[in-house]
Amino acid sequence: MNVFSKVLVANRGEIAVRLVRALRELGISSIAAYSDADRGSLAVRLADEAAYVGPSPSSESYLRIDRIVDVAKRHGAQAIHPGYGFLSENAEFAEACAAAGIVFIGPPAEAIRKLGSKTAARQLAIAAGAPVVPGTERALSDWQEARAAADDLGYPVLLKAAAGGGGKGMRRVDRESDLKSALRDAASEAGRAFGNSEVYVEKLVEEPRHIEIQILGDHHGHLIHLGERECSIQRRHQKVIEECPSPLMGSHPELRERMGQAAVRVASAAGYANAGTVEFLVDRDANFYFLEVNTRLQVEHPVTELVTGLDLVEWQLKIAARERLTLRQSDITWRGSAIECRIYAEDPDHDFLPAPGRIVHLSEPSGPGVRLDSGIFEGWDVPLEYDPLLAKLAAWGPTREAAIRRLDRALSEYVLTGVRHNIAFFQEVLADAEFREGRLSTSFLDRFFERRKKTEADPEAEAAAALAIALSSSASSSPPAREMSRWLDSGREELLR
Amino acid sequence: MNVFSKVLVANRGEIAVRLVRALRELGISSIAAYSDADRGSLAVRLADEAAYVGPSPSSESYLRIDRIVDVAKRHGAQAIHPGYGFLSENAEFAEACAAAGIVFIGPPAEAIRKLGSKTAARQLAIAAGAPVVPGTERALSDWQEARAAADDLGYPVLLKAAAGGGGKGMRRVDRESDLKSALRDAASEAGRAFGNSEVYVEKLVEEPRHIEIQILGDHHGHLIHLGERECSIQRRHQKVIEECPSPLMGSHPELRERMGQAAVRVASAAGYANAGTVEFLVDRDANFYFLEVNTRLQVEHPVTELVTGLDLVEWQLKIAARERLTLRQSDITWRGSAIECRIYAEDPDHDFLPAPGRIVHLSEPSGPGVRLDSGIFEGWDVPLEYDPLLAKLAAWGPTREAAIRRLDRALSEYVLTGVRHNIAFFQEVLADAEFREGRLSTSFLDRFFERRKKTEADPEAEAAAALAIALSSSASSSPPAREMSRWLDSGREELLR
Amino acid sequence: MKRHVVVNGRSGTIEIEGSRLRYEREDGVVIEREFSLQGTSVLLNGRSYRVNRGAGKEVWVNGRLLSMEVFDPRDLRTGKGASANHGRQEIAASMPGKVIRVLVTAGDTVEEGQGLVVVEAMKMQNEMKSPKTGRVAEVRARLDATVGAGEILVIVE
Amino acid sequence: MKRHVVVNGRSGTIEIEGSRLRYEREDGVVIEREFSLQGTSVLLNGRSYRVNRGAGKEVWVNGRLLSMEVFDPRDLRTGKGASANHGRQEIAASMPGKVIRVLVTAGDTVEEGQGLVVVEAMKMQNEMKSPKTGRVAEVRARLDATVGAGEILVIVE
Repeated sequence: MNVFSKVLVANRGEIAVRLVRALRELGISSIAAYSDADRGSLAVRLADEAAYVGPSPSSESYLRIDRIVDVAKRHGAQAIHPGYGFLSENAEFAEACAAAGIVFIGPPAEAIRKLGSKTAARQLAIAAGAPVVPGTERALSDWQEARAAADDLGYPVLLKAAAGGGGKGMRRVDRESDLKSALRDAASEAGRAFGNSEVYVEKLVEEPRHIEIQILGDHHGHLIHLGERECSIQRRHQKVIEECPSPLMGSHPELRERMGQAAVRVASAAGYANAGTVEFLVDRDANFYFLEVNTRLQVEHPVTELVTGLDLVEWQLKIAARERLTLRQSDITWRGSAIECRIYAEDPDHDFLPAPGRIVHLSEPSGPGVRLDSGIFEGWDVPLEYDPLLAKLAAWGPTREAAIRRLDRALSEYVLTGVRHNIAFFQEVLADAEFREGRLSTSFLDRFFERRKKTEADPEAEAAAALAIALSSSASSSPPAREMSRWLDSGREELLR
Repeated sequence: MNVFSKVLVANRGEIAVRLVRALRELGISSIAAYSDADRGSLAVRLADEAAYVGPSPSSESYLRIDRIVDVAKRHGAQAIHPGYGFLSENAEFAEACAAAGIVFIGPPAEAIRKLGSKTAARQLAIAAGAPVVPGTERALSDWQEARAAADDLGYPVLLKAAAGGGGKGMRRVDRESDLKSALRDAASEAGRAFGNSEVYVEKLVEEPRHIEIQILGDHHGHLIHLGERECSIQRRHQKVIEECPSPLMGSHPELRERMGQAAVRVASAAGYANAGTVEFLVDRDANFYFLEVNTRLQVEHPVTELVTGLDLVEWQLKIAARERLTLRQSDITWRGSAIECRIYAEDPDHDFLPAPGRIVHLSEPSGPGVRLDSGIFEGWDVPLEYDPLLAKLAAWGPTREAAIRRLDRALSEYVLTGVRHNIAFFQEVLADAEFREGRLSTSFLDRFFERRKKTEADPEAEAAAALAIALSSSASSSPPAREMSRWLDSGREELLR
Repeated sequence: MKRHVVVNGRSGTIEIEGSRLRYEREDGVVIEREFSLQGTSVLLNGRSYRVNRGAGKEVWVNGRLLSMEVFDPRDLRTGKGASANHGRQEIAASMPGKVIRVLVTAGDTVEEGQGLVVVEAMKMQNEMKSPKTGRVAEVRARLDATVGAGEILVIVE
Repeated sequence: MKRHVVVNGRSGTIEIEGSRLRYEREDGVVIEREFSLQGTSVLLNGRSYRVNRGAGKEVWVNGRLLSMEVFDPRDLRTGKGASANHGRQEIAASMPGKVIRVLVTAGDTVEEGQGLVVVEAMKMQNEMKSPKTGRVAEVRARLDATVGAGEILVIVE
């Protein structure tokens, strides 16, 4: 297959590596776009060609439509893959590609536009017959209207800013007596944040699961779904662990097909083509509600690939080249279970603060059932300009339990020093009883932190470390005085007697 | 599952790492046996415990039944996994384990004995109704008998030493006029080599494929097969590339089941349990002939795991713990295609001479569909005492073509310097048209070397290398004079003018 | 050979003689083992540990992070005493990043909790706050400079 | 900056000026490119090459092995002339390994093809043979010693 002969990868990090690999496997020349900070990146090393697109800040490089299109033309690329983030959901970029005679590997610009606005997407979902969280369609005019709506929905409800985002102007209301003041607070916060104090009310979904459906469609009107991913393990609305199938499917085997059909209806209504993801909230009774559509390849796509055996990037390329999606819905099968964790340069012991820096030592896990999508190598300086994602580690097993055990094994092999990271944190989560039982929700991590026990220091491990360091550093540096404890001081006095 | 709480891994290299990983995934403590040369090995690093078994030569360590059993007892191991090679097919070792109250993870000692002798195994196969290469059952008494037998079989035939092995006393005979002298030569060579000049005659299978069947059985009389592996790409009778399914299955879809049933019959007749492999030759007309049984885990087991989704080592452990094999034959499904190549420390440009030494730089491939079973790391000294296998690189894809492309991509990412290796050689083989078409036989590599073209030096790659070396080594060493060419001399004269 | 060690802020000693080690922690825990060390691989009575250095004082043991310092007791003679800077507070960067705002200048009076410097890394901003009410003695942070974790940005007294 | 290079036995020169390079091979092939080098990553007019050193003269470029030597032409003044040892033949180990048999001693006369030393590695034995009929001038190989590939074992003249 040679759908294209040369493609520009307009992204960085692990996803750029993923794309370069896919292109090589298809015999397509790859060009890695790079900023100053990424001149020596793994994607640049692995690509056939590399093209400079600007200084390190992404606003001057990876987000510059003009520069990206320009290097694509100069290098003779026939198509551009935007990865995720950056320009991947930018309809203007898709149009600029088209204007330059270059194929944008993603959905039509119009579909991106239709689904880009949350409220427009919600209307589209309702029209397509997909369930949405029940609520008022328009802003509330006064508190009587709010009371009537809340009564209809049943408490608890959620007040949300019409122009909102990021939790601003959002209030949970558990009983009618709290409604009045909550409405006042929400409206005033919304007014301050967005210059628009309009508020509407939705039914509150308590401890929801985040479950999303992968869709795939061609430009000839054929669209299918590839099943779900459960992404409920999040911190600061950032997914950190994803899996396929969702553990919920065990007790609700019909849910995949129902959610899948809803996702296909929404995407079809938007004239969607290429790969995309329809996100849903799922409540305790396994009712699902449309949330939004991500009009691009998703970070967590590997778990779907591991379980379905399909290569999503390969299909993205074929579809972008106007090939027909030859898979029917009945061709899609799910084998076993896959689970992925996102390795970030961040400090789990200090509120997950980011931790850029140089990779001092790296030894990556491999072996049976392990898939690693990594963007780093030993000696690489993890730049401070970008997202802290270093790699995605995924494991496949015949059962969820087997996949978890395998992922845990792979984590135990991972040696990564020089920057702080969340590898050991994931091992704690995987060992958690609620996690093992599949009792997941988007508030899982909050509760996990409440019950998390500080792991006891293992004196034998300390002894092993002290031994290695003592014998490897005969030329040990003088101790920084202020870090010495009284105990050490007294020890010193003894020595000096 | 906790079939055992602690298991000794009585092997080294990549297979020891494979076993340590499996044990960790099952929550079983692992003990890595090590010789002097392997004190710092990857298996020792990854295992929970490590046990010294003797000096570097394997006759003083990995082959010492007494020492292996002794450390197993002292470390409290309940079972021993022998891997492949070393003591894995040693019935005495299996008995010594039993005598010490330790479970040998493999077939019953009696099954090992029955199948260990090639001629006994052949008799057993005939009795079980498995096809063997047609030939005389006993040694020939004279040349008239040989002529009659060869007439019956039809030329070409193969004369083989009854006590034989390693090609000694073996002669191909294409016509009757050559038979007499060939018989004399074979008998005299066999006499010199084995002290036994008995020779028998077999039909010659021309350009055979080597196809083997993976079997799995429990100690309760249940035995199934997991399909085939094609291992025709060999040099010096050593497999280097293996795949599942065999490309032959495309045109002969019934062959897997017929070979599988034959393999199960032979193994059942021997009272087999645990994992094993029944090897066959397959001729041009897709007739298959029993060759021998390998009564252990096979080097190339990963391709079967990738395609069936089963974990053979996990099943070995469960079966050794007397659990029932809960898989029925109808549960086994084959998805997609997997292909593996064996990364050896050897020099493909110098007759594949072994190349021990220190790994200077290592960057291993990963990403979608790639499985790496590696026993090395940067800085590791590949010992000169053992087999040159460094790692096994396997790729899975929905089709054979996709798996090949992916394996080629993974090979292109592999950075391994310090020792010579066959990585680039595999890329040449994978690019070969006959290989791509699946036209395989055990003489494939001989023919490949005949048509192999020396790849032309790429001057741009040379320029890139010269640039990097020139700029990285400002303190360049003085040139060894005798390696300078006349051209360089004349260039120097110019410079000195 | 004897060394003082500080592990995760807790002091101790390690004594190494031949192939035996003795590790004693200030809380009284004592570990005595036969050891073998090769590269990053440590065996203690046959149990296997992988020890890898990270940046600064960081050491990773089987994937777990320790803060570890090892001192030759003879070097301690030259060490400065543990002179506490009474009342003087050093405010350090809590993560590596770029200084994107400096909110005070030397001589300013600041209240407890008042923002001093904002550091940004990986799209996240982190405001360093004054731990006390007092006077800014020194501002070391410079705008647009890249700083490491623990690097002192401001001193308040 | 100008350097002489020998790539797979073929001589050439590389000239580096600013971000441009010119590589000329003795067979007349000339490469002129804009380059960028960072770590092991080389870009030539945007094309990407990974260059990693191996042991000795070995250099791996995008997974392909080259033998590469780079000399500063100024160093050549001090170089010994390419003095050929007429008739003197050095027999070197063709693979790293252990010397398991030494079949000759100094002063022996040997025939072309006669075995001199046997080296073993990884279960394979390799017999080094005399390339000519002559006299053994020197035996450097010692029994049980570990030798590297290319290490001289015997000299025949």
